[in-house]
Amino acid sequence: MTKPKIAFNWASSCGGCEIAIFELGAKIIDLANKVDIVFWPAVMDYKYSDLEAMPEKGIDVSFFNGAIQNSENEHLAQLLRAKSKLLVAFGSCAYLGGIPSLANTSNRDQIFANSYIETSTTENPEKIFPQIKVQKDEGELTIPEFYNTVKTLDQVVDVDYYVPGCPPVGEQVSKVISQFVGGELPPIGAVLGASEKSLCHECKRVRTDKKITKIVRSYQTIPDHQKCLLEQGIICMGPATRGGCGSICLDANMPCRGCYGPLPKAIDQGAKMLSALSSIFDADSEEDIQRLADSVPDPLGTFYRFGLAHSLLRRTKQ
Amino acid sequence: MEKTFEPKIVGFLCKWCSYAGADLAGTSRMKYPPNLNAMRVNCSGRIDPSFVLRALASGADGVLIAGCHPGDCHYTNGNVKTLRRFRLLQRMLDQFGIERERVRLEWISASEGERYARVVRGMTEEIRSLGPLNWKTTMEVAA
Amino acid sequence: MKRVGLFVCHCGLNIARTVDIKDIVEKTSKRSDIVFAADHKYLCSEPGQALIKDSIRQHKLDAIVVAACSPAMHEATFKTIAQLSGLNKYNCEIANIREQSSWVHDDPQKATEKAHIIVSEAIEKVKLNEPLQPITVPVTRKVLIIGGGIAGIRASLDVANAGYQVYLVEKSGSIGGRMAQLSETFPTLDCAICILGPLMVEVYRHPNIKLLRLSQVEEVRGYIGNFKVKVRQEPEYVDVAKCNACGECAKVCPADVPNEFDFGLTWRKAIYTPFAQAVPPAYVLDAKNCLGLLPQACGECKKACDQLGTACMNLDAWPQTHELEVGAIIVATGYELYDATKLTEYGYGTCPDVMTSIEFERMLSASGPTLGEIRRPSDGRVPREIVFIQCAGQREPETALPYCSKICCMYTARHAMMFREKVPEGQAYVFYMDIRAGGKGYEEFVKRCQEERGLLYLRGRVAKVYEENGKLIVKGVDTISGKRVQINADLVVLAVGMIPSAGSKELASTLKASLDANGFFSEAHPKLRPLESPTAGIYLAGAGQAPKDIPETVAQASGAAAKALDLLSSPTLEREPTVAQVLETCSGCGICIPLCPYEALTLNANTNQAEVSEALCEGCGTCVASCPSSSLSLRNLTDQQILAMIEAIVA
Amino acid sequence: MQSYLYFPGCTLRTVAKDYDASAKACARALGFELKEMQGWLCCGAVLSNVEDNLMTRAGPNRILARAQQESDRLVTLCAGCYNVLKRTDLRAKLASPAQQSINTFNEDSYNGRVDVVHFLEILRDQVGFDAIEKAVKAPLKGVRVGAYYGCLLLRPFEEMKFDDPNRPSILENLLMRLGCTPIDYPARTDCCGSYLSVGSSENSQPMSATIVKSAHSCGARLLTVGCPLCKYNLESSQIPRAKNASAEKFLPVVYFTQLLGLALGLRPEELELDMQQMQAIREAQIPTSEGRDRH
Repeated sequence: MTKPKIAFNWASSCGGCEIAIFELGAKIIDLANKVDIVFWPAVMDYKYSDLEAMPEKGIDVSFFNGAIQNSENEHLAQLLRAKSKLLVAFGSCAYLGGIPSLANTSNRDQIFANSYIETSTTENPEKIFPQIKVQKDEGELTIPEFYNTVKTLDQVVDVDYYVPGCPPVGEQVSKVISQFVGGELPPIGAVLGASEKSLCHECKRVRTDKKITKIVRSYQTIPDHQKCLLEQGIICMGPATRGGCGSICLDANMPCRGCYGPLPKAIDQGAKMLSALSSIFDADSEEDIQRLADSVPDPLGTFYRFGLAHSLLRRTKQ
Repeated sequence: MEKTFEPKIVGFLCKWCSYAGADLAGTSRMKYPPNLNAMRVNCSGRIDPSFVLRALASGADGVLIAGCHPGDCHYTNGNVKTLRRFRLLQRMLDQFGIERERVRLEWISASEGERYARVVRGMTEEIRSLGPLNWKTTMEVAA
Repeated sequence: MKRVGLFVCHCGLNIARTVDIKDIVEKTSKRSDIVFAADHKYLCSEPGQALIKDSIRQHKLDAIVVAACSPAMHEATFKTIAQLSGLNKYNCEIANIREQSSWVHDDPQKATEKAHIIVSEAIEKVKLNEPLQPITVPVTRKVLIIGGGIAGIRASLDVANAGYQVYLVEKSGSIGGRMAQLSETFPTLDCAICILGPLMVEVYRHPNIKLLRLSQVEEVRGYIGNFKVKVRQEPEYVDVAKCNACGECAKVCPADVPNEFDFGLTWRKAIYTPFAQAVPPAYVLDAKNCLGLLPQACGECKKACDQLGTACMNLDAWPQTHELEVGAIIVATGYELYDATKLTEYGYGTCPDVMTSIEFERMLSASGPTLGEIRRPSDGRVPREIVFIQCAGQREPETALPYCSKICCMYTARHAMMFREKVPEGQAYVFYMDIRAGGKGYEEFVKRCQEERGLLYLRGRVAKVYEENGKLIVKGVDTISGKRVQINADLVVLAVGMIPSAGSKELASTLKASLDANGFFSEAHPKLRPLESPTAGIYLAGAGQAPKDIPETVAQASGAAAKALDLLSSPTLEREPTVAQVLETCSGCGICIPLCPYEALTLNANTNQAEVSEALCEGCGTCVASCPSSSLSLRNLTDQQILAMIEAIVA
Repeated sequence: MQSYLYFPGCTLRTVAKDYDASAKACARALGFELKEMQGWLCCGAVLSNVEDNLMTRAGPNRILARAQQESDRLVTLCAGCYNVLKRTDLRAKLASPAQQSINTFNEDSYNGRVDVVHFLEILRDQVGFDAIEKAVKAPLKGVRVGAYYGCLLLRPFEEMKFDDPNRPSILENLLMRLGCTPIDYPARTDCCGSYLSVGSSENSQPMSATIVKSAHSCGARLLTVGCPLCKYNLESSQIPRAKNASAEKFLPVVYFTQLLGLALGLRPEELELDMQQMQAIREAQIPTSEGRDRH
């Protein structure tokens, strides 16, 4: 029998998701035996032409990580969609927009101005910006077009499964992959490699009374290892975030940042966390409430750190 | 002669006070613009910020949350929780670039029909002068 | 997929005038999710209800939307019809296209557009409603009555006579309230205390009534049928059971205090009996004005009491808190009078001979400061010219009270008449806006006073009252002759308005009962439910709800009692099942736990999930909105339903 | 120098020049200036507050719309203008449909951003009566003056919120600081007849007459006002008696700003006080035991 054909691709992301696959460690050998990896630019030299050459639906499953921030990302997404039976949004960037989608609080011009002019280390007197096309004697050179708004994978093509995490944790990755290799698959659209309950379910910290009298940032204190961080005034996205990661950040005494994304029934991860957090403000008077609300640093960035592109509003108004 | 922009406003009214207040405005035949459509909820405390974002994302130009005056909540202090959420939500909406006039929290009691009418009038006018929000296109400015 | 039917009401022309009913029916019936749509002139009428019944059967509907007036009006009616037609009543939704469309918009097209949205909101909601059965809870068959005036007294006796336990909570040292202060009552001129006294005694002797004087409601928890009430009782320095009201204690008391029962026109001691007929018939020690209890400064009263052997006094008494469990609460907190010093134009507070009607009432009373004689507070002379100013600070929305206190026309007539009786050579002028004498024998009474006693009624308001060499100059206008008039009077009596008694606001928030714009307790419905507060299980009696006279108060008190008895008549009652529920995805983060005002949410240590007590949950949904994992849901107002309605609005 | 935006109004340009001049003089003496606003026009007098005719309200709205370009506070002297402008501002604050249509009619719309105050309020709240007392150079010892407020300063109370309409005290408080002996008299809050004096003076005359009589019988020898119309009525009601001028029967009327000016040591001509008035003010003094100066 023929081995299932698998592809990995890397769009707008940090590469962490690629590393996550290597977290399989030795397992990657038997993976290699079980499957036939037909495309993996981060690891081996493939040409897009190879991919274009493949038959429609020739690939059994493609794991796509990274958000869609430029025309190349989008082109690859469409290409892989066409060539794959199953397309998996792998990691928080592909699934939720991830850190790159924080660019949606800005726009192309601001970002370019920042990276090609304003940064103190930049020396660019002629104010040269990347051009999509340039005519040179050798011919026309093109580079992908940079988008104003970062999108999730499923905002540009249909996606069959989602794997959250920034990056997805090792054992979840191997679970997921084995699900595809002769394993049972849930109905299309499911989120794989994560729990249906919030992180609090697997968090070992003790919960007593949910009341917030003061917002504390993790660098301002050494939190009590035993107690719920939220109850210590540290904004922990755990309650509004899928579990499955094994609460590794919390074990490191750091609050959850929400990379595993919204819970199955939640309408909007950020809004949900905002609601939960503010509801337990220990304040009743106008002034006290205002004071506590004002003390929450950068609400948008805090509540949508990994999910702005996937959120209800997706980006800020220009 | 180009047609004036008619704001679409979603209203969440507490059924114990503001919704009754709106009814009173009706019973006393007060007139106000039809731009706000009300939804009857048990308590302003039922309002999840997600609802506000959803309304704006799906095309509303404004959202009104109306509850009982502080201290008068039928459920003791549901409205206080509403206020807590609203204050933080306001800050986040600022970051999203959504004008404060578009999302309002008002205390309207069952006996304040006139106030309800005034709030709807005021909000409609303010938002009309702000112009449409149409968030759908905002989200689509891809390239 | 539910089979939904729509019924649109014309409400005569109330809706049909502005909303295009035909258009609603036609467009809506084209919807894929609507099986049947019809309209009727009056859906609440018998034929209208029949139409709904038949169509439900005929078209096998399993959910209906009724587009009509506000749910506050007929939701119950239509839900009942739905139920009678075999639907679960939660499969019926009301679209309020009258109060919130046809009545508030003139432009038919816009009103119709809005009505369309309102209707589709309701359709979206009903599609996702789940059939529910009411939750039944036990009823504590006891009643708490707040206020020992005539209203509280009447209500207590009615409930107690029906065989149920009553707790009667009275703020002051004696029951009796305002009525005990009145000399006579209109229109029959009965002596007020003579008809009130027997009832007060009956309350005191009644086996089913526990009377708590010097007490105030401090905390109310729970819900209809199951209230848990904390009542704080000020220290009972005098043992009510032992005291025989001999009065020896008062004889030796060195502290003199203005007597509030006579509005400071007389004096009392720091240990005193509020008035001769006080119930309980025991003395009261007014700790504020006592020379000192902690540490004891004087103690003469106790010495006197002990010498007599009555030994009913304990100067080391402490306040007590009574924890009561009751099924129903009747609020009979009564009224006070508007502060006349705010009416600067009338000179009350600066001119001693300008007094309020209730002060005058005390002066008329045989047991009052002047033993029934009418005298000027300034110099004790018998006034010759007396001016009564009606509507003093009333019916003045901008500056004072916007409303009419209803009883002033009557008692002013009585006052003027009694003045003429006691001072035959005197002259009484009454400034009035109009005479409001609606009531059995009222009009006749006023006429009699005017004609037989030759009272001078001047229609118009008084501009100002000021003192000029010993006389009160009353400047006003007689709108009938169209002339400005000036009267040099000896005494001026202001008919000031009734206001809710002090503490109503605090009590209202303790009870979670709402107040109206004027601070009176608001009723569930001005016409159809005047005896109930909007908060279930709390009933209203007397002037605490609105100004009214004694007959009305007594009637309302008996009515409220009947309402309470109706509730107590069965050992259980049904509660709305639209409560919060915890979904399996709950991870026990605990955010919701502190948010519930009813302690209906608890964290189950074993399952590590939250739990809702359906008996306690009032269904406000605050916890649902705050649940970060959306693992709480409010029955029949779920997130999905609200989102669907939002889409219906912005679509 | 601290300066306040100032709305004079028509009357202060015609019959009440003395009010305008004396106020400005006092302001300078107290270390601030009244800066006349650009392009002011008639406030429309009491007509402007009628509910049923929006046209009459366009004017005052236009004034405030212009004022808001210059300042967020506007000082008035004429009680009439004060009343009209203050209430116009209040109406503008409640975004009523009426206001909408006025705004669409006027070139600049006005939504109630200007705080309309009376000169007296500046004296009390900004300068402060204590400071004024310190600044007094020539105290008006024992001048028996009856303050007359008139209706427009005080009523409707719920809108003007200027002083207690039945027991006003701001003028008396000021006069006391100037050394005067304010006289309390029953009619001090009666109506002077207002515009009735234009059409049917037979009705307004007796009204003002009672005020003058009441003040006189309580010992006032001088009346002071803050409203040109009141001044006119109170004076004209006395004209018959003024003719056969038996001086002590005649109660002259001056603006409070003129008394203030004198106390601050300003010269009568700066305050546009004529001989007759100065004479009256001197005569209004309670004769001291050793009698008045003989030279």
